[in-house]
Amino acid sequence: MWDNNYFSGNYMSAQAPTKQIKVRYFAILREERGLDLEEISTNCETLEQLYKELSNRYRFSLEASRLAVSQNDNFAAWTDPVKHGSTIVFIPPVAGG
Amino acid sequence: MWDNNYFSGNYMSAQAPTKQIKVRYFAILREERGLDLEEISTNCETLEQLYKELSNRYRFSLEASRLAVSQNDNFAAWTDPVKHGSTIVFIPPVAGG
Amino acid sequence: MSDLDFQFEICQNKINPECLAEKLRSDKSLGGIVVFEGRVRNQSEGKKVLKLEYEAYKALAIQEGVKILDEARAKHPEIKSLICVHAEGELEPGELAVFVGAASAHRDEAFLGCRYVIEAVKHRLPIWKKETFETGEAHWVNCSEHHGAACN
Amino acid sequence: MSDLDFQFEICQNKINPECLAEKLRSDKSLGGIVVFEGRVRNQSEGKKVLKLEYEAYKALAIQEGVKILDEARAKHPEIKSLICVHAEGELEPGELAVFVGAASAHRDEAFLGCRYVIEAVKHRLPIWKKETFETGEAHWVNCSEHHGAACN
Repeated sequence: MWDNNYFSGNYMSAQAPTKQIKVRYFAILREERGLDLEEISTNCETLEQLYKELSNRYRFSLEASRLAVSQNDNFAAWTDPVKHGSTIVFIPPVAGG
Repeated sequence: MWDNNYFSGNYMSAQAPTKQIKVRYFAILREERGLDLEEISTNCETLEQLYKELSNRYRFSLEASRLAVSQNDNFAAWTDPVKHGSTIVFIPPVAGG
Repeated sequence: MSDLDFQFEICQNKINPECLAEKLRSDKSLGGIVVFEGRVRNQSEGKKVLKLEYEAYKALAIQEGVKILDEARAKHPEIKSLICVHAEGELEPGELAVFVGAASAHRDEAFLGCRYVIEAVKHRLPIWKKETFETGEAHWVNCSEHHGAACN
Repeated sequence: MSDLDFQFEICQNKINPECLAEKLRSDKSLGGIVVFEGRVRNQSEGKKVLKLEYEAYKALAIQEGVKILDEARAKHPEIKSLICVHAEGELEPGELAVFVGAASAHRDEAFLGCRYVIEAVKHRLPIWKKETFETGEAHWVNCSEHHGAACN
Protein backbone atom coordinates (compact mmCIF):
# COMPACT_ATOMS: atom_id res chain seq x y z
CA MET A 1 0.00 0.00 0.00
CA TRP A 2 2.33 2.75 1.18
CA ASP A 3 5.46 3.40 3.14
CA ASN A 4 5.19 4.49 6.75
CA ASN A 5 8.27 6.60 6.18
CA TYR A 6 6.70 8.73 3.53
CA PHE A 7 7.77 11.84 5.46
CA SER A 8 11.42 11.02 4.90
CA GLY A 9 13.34 12.86 2.19
CA ASN A 10 12.25 10.65 -0.66
CA TYR A 11 8.68 11.72 -0.37
CA MET A 12 9.02 15.33 0.58
CA SER A 13 8.31 16.69 -2.82
CA ALA A 14 6.27 13.76 -4.04
CA GLN A 15 2.52 13.36 -3.72
CA ALA A 16 1.80 11.70 -0.34
CA PRO A 17 0.24 8.26 -0.65
CA THR A 18 -3.52 7.92 -0.55
CA LYS A 19 -4.96 7.16 2.87
CA GLN A 20 -8.33 5.74 3.81
CA ILE A 21 -9.80 7.59 6.79
CA LYS A 22 -13.09 8.18 8.53
CA VAL A 23 -14.33 11.66 9.37
CA ARG A 24 -16.99 12.14 12.03
CA TYR A 25 -18.98 15.36 12.14
CA PHE A 26 -20.61 16.99 15.15
CA ALA A 27 -22.91 19.92 15.74
CA ILE A 28 -22.73 22.70 13.14
CA LEU A 29 -20.29 20.74 10.96
CA ARG A 30 -22.60 17.72 11.00
CA GLU A 31 -25.44 19.89 9.81
CA GLU A 32 -23.35 21.64 7.16
CA ARG A 33 -21.99 18.33 5.89
CA GLY A 34 -25.40 16.66 6.15
CA LEU A 35 -24.05 13.47 7.68
CA ASP A 36 -22.42 12.07 10.83
CA LEU A 37 -19.66 9.97 9.37
CA GLU A 38 -17.96 9.38 6.07
CA GLU A 39 -15.12 7.26 4.82
CA ILE A 40 -12.85 9.04 2.42
CA SER A 41 -9.58 8.67 0.55
CA THR A 42 -7.19 11.55 0.79
CA ASN A 43 -3.69 12.53 -0.20
CA CYS A 44 -3.50 15.30 2.39
CA GLU A 45 -0.44 15.13 4.58
CA THR A 46 -1.66 17.09 7.58
CA LEU A 47 -4.94 17.46 9.42
CA GLU A 48 -4.95 21.14 8.49
CA GLN A 49 -4.70 20.32 4.80
CA LEU A 50 -7.52 17.82 5.21
CA TYR A 51 -9.81 20.38 6.84
CA LYS A 52 -9.06 22.93 4.13
CA GLU A 53 -9.81 20.38 1.42
CA LEU A 54 -13.11 19.36 3.00
CA SER A 55 -14.00 22.94 3.85
CA ASN A 56 -13.50 23.98 0.23
CA ARG A 57 -15.59 21.07 -0.94
CA TYR A 58 -18.48 21.49 1.52
CA ARG A 59 -18.30 25.24 2.28
CA PHE A 60 -17.99 24.88 6.05
CA SER A 61 -18.70 28.17 7.81
CA LEU A 62 -15.95 27.87 10.41
CA GLU A 63 -12.31 28.81 9.89
CA ALA A 64 -9.77 26.19 10.97
CA SER A 65 -8.48 28.71 13.52
CA ARG A 66 -11.74 28.39 15.44
CA LEU A 67 -11.62 24.58 15.55
CA ALA A 68 -9.71 21.91 17.38
CA VAL A 69 -9.07 18.50 15.87
CA SER A 70 -8.79 14.94 17.09
CA GLN A 71 -7.44 11.76 15.58
CA ASN A 72 -8.46 8.39 17.00
CA ASP A 73 -10.23 10.01 19.95
CA ASN A 74 -7.23 12.06 21.07
CA PHE A 75 -6.73 15.76 20.62
CA ALA A 76 -4.24 16.32 17.81
CA ALA A 77 -2.18 19.19 16.38
CA TRP A 78 -3.17 20.65 13.02
CA THR A 79 0.31 19.84 11.79
CA ASP A 80 -0.04 16.14 12.71
CA PRO A 81 0.05 13.75 9.77
CA VAL A 82 -3.17 12.18 8.57
CA LYS A 83 -2.83 8.51 9.49
CA HIS A 84 -4.20 5.78 7.30
CA GLY A 85 -7.09 4.01 8.96
CA SER A 86 -7.70 6.73 11.52
CA THR A 87 -10.90 8.49 12.53
CA ILE A 88 -10.70 12.25 12.47
CA VAL A 89 -13.01 14.79 14.11
CA PHE A 90 -12.99 18.53 13.55
CA ILE A 91 -14.16 20.13 16.79
CA PRO A 92 -16.25 23.32 16.58
CA PRO A 93 -16.08 25.86 19.43
CA VAL A 94 -17.37 23.97 22.43
CA ALA A 95 -20.35 25.06 24.49
CA GLY A 96 -20.81 22.62 27.32
CA GLY A 97 -22.53 23.50 30.57
CA MET B 1 -32.90 58.32 89.19
CA TRP B 2 -29.94 59.73 87.27
CA ASP B 3 -28.99 62.32 84.74
CA ASN B 4 -28.67 61.27 81.11
CA ASN B 5 -25.85 63.78 80.85
CA TYR B 6 -23.68 62.10 83.37
CA PHE B 7 -20.85 62.03 80.85
CA SER B 8 -20.70 65.78 80.77
CA GLY B 9 -18.01 67.57 82.77
CA ASN B 10 -19.83 67.50 86.08
CA TYR B 11 -19.66 63.75 86.29
CA MET B 12 -16.28 63.04 84.72
CA SER B 13 -14.46 62.52 87.94
CA ALA B 14 -17.47 61.54 90.00
CA GLN B 15 -18.77 58.02 90.49
CA ALA B 16 -21.22 57.26 87.65
CA PRO B 17 -24.76 56.65 88.78
CA THR B 18 -25.90 53.13 89.43
CA LYS B 19 -27.60 51.43 86.49
CA GLN B 20 -29.82 48.39 86.38
CA ILE B 21 -28.92 46.11 83.48
CA LYS B 22 -29.36 42.56 82.28
CA VAL B 23 -26.45 40.41 81.19
CA ARG B 24 -27.03 37.35 79.02
CA TYR B 25 -24.39 34.66 78.81
CA PHE B 26 -23.72 32.26 75.94
CA ALA B 27 -21.50 29.28 75.36
CA ILE B 28 -18.33 29.14 77.46
CA LEU B 29 -19.29 32.27 79.43
CA ARG B 30 -22.69 30.77 80.22
CA GLU B 31 -21.00 27.68 81.59
CA GLU B 32 -18.41 29.65 83.54
CA ARG B 33 -21.06 31.93 85.02
CA GLY B 34 -23.43 29.03 85.63
CA LEU B 35 -26.49 30.87 84.34
CA ASP B 36 -28.04 32.33 81.18
CA LEU B 37 -29.20 35.70 82.40
CA GLU B 38 -28.80 37.95 85.40
CA GLU B 39 -30.00 41.38 86.41
CA ILE B 40 -27.38 43.48 88.08
CA SER B 41 -26.70 46.95 89.36
CA THR B 42 -23.45 48.53 88.28
CA ASN B 43 -21.58 51.79 88.48
CA CYS B 44 -19.36 50.93 85.51
CA GLU B 45 -19.27 53.60 82.86
CA THR B 46 -18.19 51.52 79.87
CA LEU B 47 -18.86 48.01 78.63
CA GLU B 48 -15.18 47.25 79.01
CA GLN B 49 -15.24 48.21 82.67
CA LEU B 50 -18.30 46.06 83.15
CA TYR B 51 -16.64 43.01 81.62
CA LYS B 52 -13.56 43.49 83.75
CA GLU B 53 -15.66 43.78 86.87
CA LEU B 54 -17.63 40.63 86.07
CA SER B 55 -14.54 38.77 84.93
CA ASN B 56 -12.80 39.52 88.20
CA ARG B 57 -15.82 38.38 90.11
CA TYR B 58 -16.48 35.16 88.16
CA ARG B 59 -12.98 34.32 86.88
CA PHE B 60 -13.94 34.16 83.20
CA SER B 61 -11.25 32.45 81.16
CA LEU B 62 -11.42 34.80 78.17
CA GLU B 63 -9.63 38.14 77.91
CA ALA B 64 -11.80 41.05 76.77
CA SER B 65 -9.56 41.33 73.69
CA ARG B 66 -10.93 38.00 72.45
CA LEU B 67 -14.57 39.00 72.88
CA ALA B 68 -17.06 41.22 71.12
CA VAL B 69 -19.92 42.88 72.97
CA SER B 70 -23.50 43.83 72.23
CA GLN B 71 -25.97 46.11 73.91
CA ASN B 72 -29.68 45.75 73.20
CA ASP B 73 -29.06 43.23 70.41
CA ASN B 74 -26.64 45.46 68.48
CA PHE B 75 -22.90 45.11 68.29
CA ALA B 76 -21.32 47.77 70.48
CA ALA B 77 -17.87 49.25 71.12
CA TRP B 78 -16.07 48.43 74.37
CA THR B 79 -15.89 52.15 75.04
CA ASP B 80 -19.67 52.58 74.75
CA PRO B 81 -21.42 53.66 77.92
CA VAL B 82 -23.39 51.12 79.91
CA LYS B 83 -27.01 52.21 79.48
CA HIS B 84 -29.51 51.85 82.25
CA GLY B 85 -32.13 49.26 81.39
CA SER B 86 -30.14 47.67 78.61
CA THR B 87 -29.32 44.01 77.95
CA ILE B 88 -25.64 43.31 77.44
CA VAL B 89 -24.00 40.24 75.91
CA PHE B 90 -20.32 39.44 75.90
CA ILE B 91 -19.62 37.48 72.75
CA PRO B 92 -16.98 34.73 72.88
CA PRO B 93 -15.02 33.88 69.72
CA VAL B 94 -17.65 32.66 67.28
CA ALA B 95 -17.60 29.25 65.65
CA GLY B 96 -20.53 28.99 63.29
CA GLY B 97 -20.63 26.63 60.33
CA MET C 1 -36.33 40.24 54.57
CA SER C 2 -39.24 41.25 52.47
CA ASP C 3 -37.94 39.60 49.31
CA LEU C 4 -38.99 35.97 49.36
CA ASP C 5 -35.92 34.86 47.43
CA PHE C 6 -33.57 36.06 50.16
CA GLN C 7 -33.82 33.96 53.27
CA PHE C 8 -31.77 33.73 56.43
CA GLU C 9 -32.75 31.39 59.24
CA ILE C 10 -31.54 29.77 62.40
CA CYS C 11 -33.15 26.36 62.40
CA GLN C 12 -33.82 24.14 65.41
CA ASN C 13 -34.99 21.25 63.28
CA LYS C 14 -33.02 19.27 60.74
CA ILE C 15 -32.10 21.34 57.71
CA ASN C 16 -33.52 19.87 54.49
CA PRO C 17 -31.05 20.84 51.76
CA GLU C 18 -33.14 19.40 48.94
CA CYS C 19 -36.10 21.53 49.92
CA LEU C 20 -33.92 24.65 49.98
CA ALA C 21 -32.28 23.76 46.66
CA GLU C 22 -35.74 23.47 45.09
CA LYS C 23 -36.40 27.11 45.97
CA LEU C 24 -33.19 28.12 44.23
CA ARG C 25 -34.25 26.18 41.14
CA SER C 26 -37.70 27.71 40.86
CA ASP C 27 -36.74 30.69 38.70
CA LYS C 28 -35.92 29.42 35.22
CA SER C 29 -34.04 32.56 34.26
CA LEU C 30 -31.29 31.56 36.70
CA GLY C 31 -28.81 29.21 35.05
CA GLY C 32 -26.18 28.99 37.76
CA ILE C 33 -26.78 27.56 41.22
CA VAL C 34 -24.03 27.11 43.80
CA VAL C 35 -24.68 25.38 47.10
CA PHE C 36 -22.40 24.96 50.08
CA GLU C 37 -23.22 22.39 52.72
CA GLY C 38 -21.25 22.42 55.96
CA ARG C 39 -21.56 19.11 57.76
CA VAL C 40 -20.38 17.90 61.12
CA ARG C 41 -17.17 15.96 60.66
CA ASN C 42 -16.67 12.69 62.49
CA GLN C 43 -13.16 13.69 63.48
CA SER C 44 -11.32 16.75 64.68
CA GLU C 45 -7.75 17.20 65.92
CA GLY C 46 -7.24 13.53 65.14
CA LYS C 47 -9.94 12.46 67.58
CA LYS C 48 -13.35 10.92 66.95
CA VAL C 49 -16.21 13.36 67.38
CA LEU C 50 -19.34 12.20 69.17
CA LYS C 51 -21.48 15.32 68.71
CA LEU C 52 -21.54 19.08 68.30
CA GLU C 53 -23.86 21.41 70.18
CA TYR C 54 -24.61 24.69 68.46
CA GLU C 55 -25.72 27.63 70.56
CA ALA C 56 -26.88 30.86 68.93
CA TYR C 57 -27.49 34.38 70.19
CA LYS C 58 -30.50 34.33 67.97
CA ALA C 59 -31.69 37.94 67.84
CA LEU C 60 -28.26 39.23 66.90
CA ALA C 61 -27.43 36.25 64.67
CA ILE C 62 -30.53 36.78 62.55
CA GLN C 63 -29.90 40.49 62.27
CA GLU C 64 -26.27 39.86 61.29
CA GLY C 65 -27.25 37.07 58.89
CA VAL C 66 -29.71 39.29 57.06
CA LYS C 67 -27.00 41.95 56.86
CA ILE C 68 -24.59 39.43 55.33
CA LEU C 69 -27.13 38.49 52.65
CA ASP C 70 -27.72 42.18 51.91
CA GLU C 71 -24.00 42.73 51.52
CA ALA C 72 -23.68 39.75 49.18
CA ARG C 73 -26.57 41.03 47.11
CA ALA C 74 -25.02 44.51 46.89
CA LYS C 75 -21.65 43.08 45.82
CA HIS C 76 -23.16 40.61 43.36
CA PRO C 77 -26.36 42.14 42.03
CA GLU C 78 -26.87 39.38 39.48
CA ILE C 79 -27.76 37.04 42.35
CA LYS C 80 -31.53 36.77 42.47
CA SER C 81 -31.90 34.12 45.12
CA LEU C 82 -29.77 33.62 48.20
CA ILE C 83 -30.54 31.32 51.11
CA CYS C 84 -28.63 30.66 54.31
CA VAL C 85 -29.87 28.37 57.07
CA HIS C 86 -27.80 27.60 60.16
CA ALA C 87 -28.61 24.81 62.57
CA GLU C 88 -28.99 25.21 66.32
CA GLY C 89 -28.92 22.50 68.95
CA GLU C 90 -27.26 19.10 69.00
CA LEU C 91 -25.90 17.55 65.80
CA GLU C 92 -24.21 14.26 65.10
CA PRO C 93 -21.43 13.63 62.59
CA GLY C 94 -22.75 13.81 59.03
CA GLU C 95 -25.57 16.18 59.92
CA LEU C 96 -25.95 19.52 58.20
CA ALA C 97 -24.77 22.51 60.24
CA VAL C 98 -25.11 25.20 57.60
CA PHE C 99 -26.59 25.53 54.10
CA VAL C 100 -25.76 28.39 51.76
CA GLY C 101 -27.23 28.54 48.26
CA ALA C 102 -27.03 31.22 45.57
CA ALA C 103 -28.72 31.38 42.18
CA SER C 104 -27.95 33.83 39.39
CA ALA C 105 -28.14 34.01 35.64
CA HIS C 106 -24.49 33.05 35.29
CA ARG C 107 -22.17 31.03 37.44
CA ASP C 108 -19.52 33.52 38.47
CA GLU C 109 -21.72 35.59 40.76
CA ALA C 110 -23.34 32.50 42.24
CA PHE C 111 -19.92 31.14 43.24
CA LEU C 112 -18.73 34.47 44.62
CA GLY C 113 -21.94 35.19 46.50
CA CYS C 114 -22.09 31.73 48.07
CA ARG C 115 -18.47 32.00 49.17
CA TYR C 116 -18.96 35.51 50.54
CA VAL C 117 -21.87 34.37 52.67
CA ILE C 118 -20.22 31.30 54.18
CA GLU C 119 -17.03 33.19 55.04
CA ALA C 120 -18.99 35.98 56.71
CA VAL C 121 -21.25 33.49 58.51
CA LYS C 122 -18.25 31.72 59.98
CA HIS C 123 -16.50 34.89 61.07
CA ARG C 124 -19.36 37.09 62.18
CA LEU C 125 -22.47 35.22 63.32
CA PRO C 126 -22.76 34.94 67.10
CA ILE C 127 -23.02 31.16 67.08
CA TRP C 128 -20.83 28.79 69.05
CA LYS C 129 -20.22 25.09 69.02
CA LYS C 130 -19.22 22.71 71.73
CA GLU C 131 -17.44 19.66 70.47
CA THR C 132 -17.68 16.40 72.39
CA PHE C 133 -15.22 13.65 71.53
CA GLU C 134 -15.84 9.95 71.93
CA THR C 135 -13.46 10.04 74.90
CA GLY C 136 -15.97 12.25 76.73
CA GLU C 137 -13.75 15.33 76.50
CA ALA C 138 -15.63 18.43 75.43
CA HIS C 139 -14.68 22.01 74.61
CA TRP C 140 -16.04 25.17 73.07
CA VAL C 141 -14.42 25.50 69.66
CA ASN C 142 -12.14 28.56 69.32
CA CYS C 143 -12.49 29.36 73.02
CA SER C 144 -9.79 27.14 74.44
CA GLU C 145 -6.12 26.53 73.78
CA HIS C 146 -6.76 23.64 71.43
CA HIS C 147 -8.71 25.05 68.53
CA GLY C 148 -11.09 22.45 67.21
CA ALA C 149 -12.83 22.63 63.88
CA ALA C 150 -15.01 19.60 63.54
CA CYS C 151 -17.06 21.18 60.82
CA ASN C 152 -15.66 22.07 57.40
CA MET D 1 -11.84 5.95 37.05
CA SER D 2 -11.10 3.23 39.51
CA ASP D 3 -11.82 5.36 42.58
CA LEU D 4 -15.54 5.21 43.23
CA ASP D 5 -15.59 8.70 44.69
CA PHE D 6 -14.43 10.26 41.44
CA GLN D 7 -17.06 10.07 38.76
CA PHE D 8 -17.40 11.67 35.35
CA GLU D 9 -20.36 10.89 33.14
CA ILE D 10 -22.24 12.00 30.08
CA CYS D 11 -25.86 11.25 30.82
CA GLN D 12 -28.69 10.73 28.34
CA ASN D 13 -31.32 10.60 31.03
CA LYS D 14 -32.34 13.32 33.43
CA ILE D 15 -29.61 14.13 35.92
CA ASN D 16 -30.73 13.57 39.52
CA PRO D 17 -28.81 16.10 41.60
CA GLU D 18 -30.11 14.83 44.92
CA CYS D 19 -28.86 11.35 44.20
CA LEU D 20 -25.43 12.70 43.31
CA ALA D 21 -25.35 14.95 46.37
CA GLU D 22 -26.08 11.91 48.56
CA LYS D 23 -22.88 10.30 47.30
CA LEU D 24 -20.92 13.38 48.29
CA ARG D 25 -22.45 13.26 51.75
CA SER D 26 -21.67 9.62 52.43
CA ASP D 27 -18.20 10.13 53.95
CA LYS D 28 -18.63 11.73 57.37
CA SER D 29 -15.04 12.90 57.52
CA LEU D 30 -15.86 15.44 54.78
CA GLY D 31 -17.31 18.61 56.28
CA GLY D 32 -17.42 20.82 53.20
CA ILE D 33 -19.55 20.09 50.14
CA VAL D 34 -19.85 22.46 47.21
CA VAL D 35 -22.24 21.79 44.35
CA PHE D 36 -22.68 23.66 41.10
CA GLU D 37 -25.82 23.12 39.03
CA GLY D 38 -25.94 24.55 35.52
CA ARG D 39 -29.52 24.78 34.32
CA VAL D 40 -31.04 25.73 31.00
CA ARG D 41 -32.13 29.35 31.16
CA ASN D 42 -35.50 30.34 29.76
CA GLN D 43 -33.97 33.34 28.02
CA SER D 44 -30.86 34.21 26.08
CA GLU D 45 -29.91 37.34 24.17
CA GLY D 46 -33.17 38.82 25.39
CA LYS D 47 -35.22 36.14 23.64
CA LYS D 48 -37.29 33.34 25.09
CA VAL D 49 -35.62 29.94 24.83
CA LEU D 50 -37.72 26.95 23.79
CA LYS D 51 -35.09 24.23 24.19
CA LEU D 52 -31.43 23.33 24.07
CA GLU D 53 -30.01 20.28 22.31
CA TYR D 54 -26.71 19.02 23.67
CA GLU D 55 -24.51 16.95 21.41
CA ALA D 56 -21.37 15.28 22.74
CA TYR D 57 -18.36 13.67 21.12
CA LYS D 58 -18.66 11.11 23.82
CA ALA D 59 -15.41 9.13 23.63
CA LEU D 60 -13.27 12.24 23.75
CA ALA D 61 -15.54 14.07 26.19
CA ILE D 62 -15.33 11.27 28.75
CA GLN D 63 -11.58 11.02 28.37
CA GLU D 64 -11.22 14.78 28.78
CA GLY D 65 -13.69 14.87 31.67
CA VAL D 66 -11.75 12.23 33.58
CA LYS D 67 -8.58 14.21 32.91
CA ILE D 68 -10.20 17.35 34.33
CA LEU D 69 -11.18 15.51 37.52
CA ASP D 70 -7.62 14.17 37.81
CA GLU D 71 -6.23 17.67 37.46
CA ALA D 72 -8.60 19.02 40.11
CA ARG D 73 -7.62 16.24 42.47
CA ALA D 74 -3.92 16.92 41.91
CA LYS D 75 -4.37 20.65 42.54
CA HIS D 76 -6.62 20.15 45.56
CA PRO D 77 -5.59 16.88 47.19
CA GLU D 78 -7.89 17.41 50.17
CA ILE D 79 -10.85 16.71 47.86
CA LYS D 80 -11.94 13.14 48.48
CA SER D 81 -15.04 13.04 46.33
CA LEU D 82 -15.62 14.76 43.00
CA ILE D 83 -18.52 14.17 40.66
CA CYS D 84 -19.31 15.71 37.29
CA VAL D 85 -22.25 14.68 35.15
CA HIS D 86 -23.12 16.43 31.89
CA ALA D 87 -26.41 15.97 30.08
CA GLU D 88 -26.77 14.98 26.43
CA GLY D 89 -29.84 15.33 24.24
CA GLU D 90 -32.76 17.72 24.39
CA LEU D 91 -33.36 19.86 27.48
CA GLU D 92 -36.06 22.37 28.34
CA PRO D 93 -35.63 25.54 30.37
CA GLY D 94 -35.08 24.73 34.04
CA GLU D 95 -33.57 21.32 33.34
CA LEU D 96 -30.14 20.41 34.61
CA ALA D 97 -27.37 20.54 32.00
CA VAL D 98 -24.39 19.94 34.24
CA PHE D 99 -23.76 18.94 37.85
CA VAL D 100 -20.41 19.38 39.58
CA GLY D 101 -19.95 18.42 43.22
CA ALA D 102 -16.86 18.35 45.42
CA ALA D 103 -16.45 17.17 49.01
CA SER D 104 -13.46 17.72 51.24
CA ALA D 105 -12.63 18.02 54.91
CA HIS D 106 -12.74 21.82 54.73
CA ARG D 107 -14.57 24.22 52.50
CA ASP D 108 -11.78 26.02 50.68
CA GLU D 109 -10.67 23.09 48.56
CA ALA D 110 -14.26 22.06 47.83
CA PHE D 111 -15.02 25.53 46.45
CA LEU D 112 -11.80 25.69 44.42
CA GLY D 113 -12.15 22.16 43.05
CA CYS D 114 -15.77 22.62 42.05
CA ARG D 115 -14.94 25.87 40.29
CA TYR D 116 -11.92 24.38 38.54
CA VAL D 117 -14.00 21.54 37.14
CA ILE D 118 -16.88 23.66 35.82
CA GLU D 119 -14.53 26.14 34.15
CA ALA D 120 -12.57 23.35 32.48
CA VAL D 121 -15.77 21.53 31.48
CA LYS D 122 -17.08 24.63 29.76
CA HIS D 123 -13.87 25.40 27.95
CA ARG D 124 -12.57 21.97 27.06
CA LEU D 125 -15.23 19.26 26.77
CA PRO D 126 -16.25 18.51 23.18
CA ILE D 127 -19.93 19.18 23.81
CA TRP D 128 -22.10 21.56 21.82
CA LYS D 129 -25.51 23.06 22.28
CA LYS D 130 -28.08 24.21 19.78
CA GLU D 131 -30.38 26.83 21.14
CA THR D 132 -33.91 27.10 19.77
CA PHE D 133 -35.88 30.24 20.56
CA GLU D 134 -39.64 30.46 20.80
CA THR D 135 -39.56 32.31 17.49
CA GLY D 136 -38.31 29.13 15.83
CA GLU D 137 -34.84 30.55 15.22
CA ALA D 138 -32.07 28.15 16.16
CA HIS D 139 -28.29 28.33 16.28
CA TRP D 140 -25.27 26.48 17.59
CA VAL D 141 -23.99 28.44 20.56
CA ASN D 142 -20.51 29.94 20.05
CA CYS D 143 -20.49 28.87 16.39
CA SER D 144 -22.31 31.79 14.86
CA GLU D 145 -21.99 35.57 14.93
CA HIS D 146 -24.49 35.96 17.75
CA HIS D 147 -23.04 34.16 20.73
CA GLY D 148 -25.82 32.68 22.82
CA ALA D 149 -25.42 31.43 26.34
CA ALA D 150 -28.74 30.10 27.48
CA CYS D 151 -27.15 28.16 30.27
CA ASN D 152 -25.40 29.75 33.25
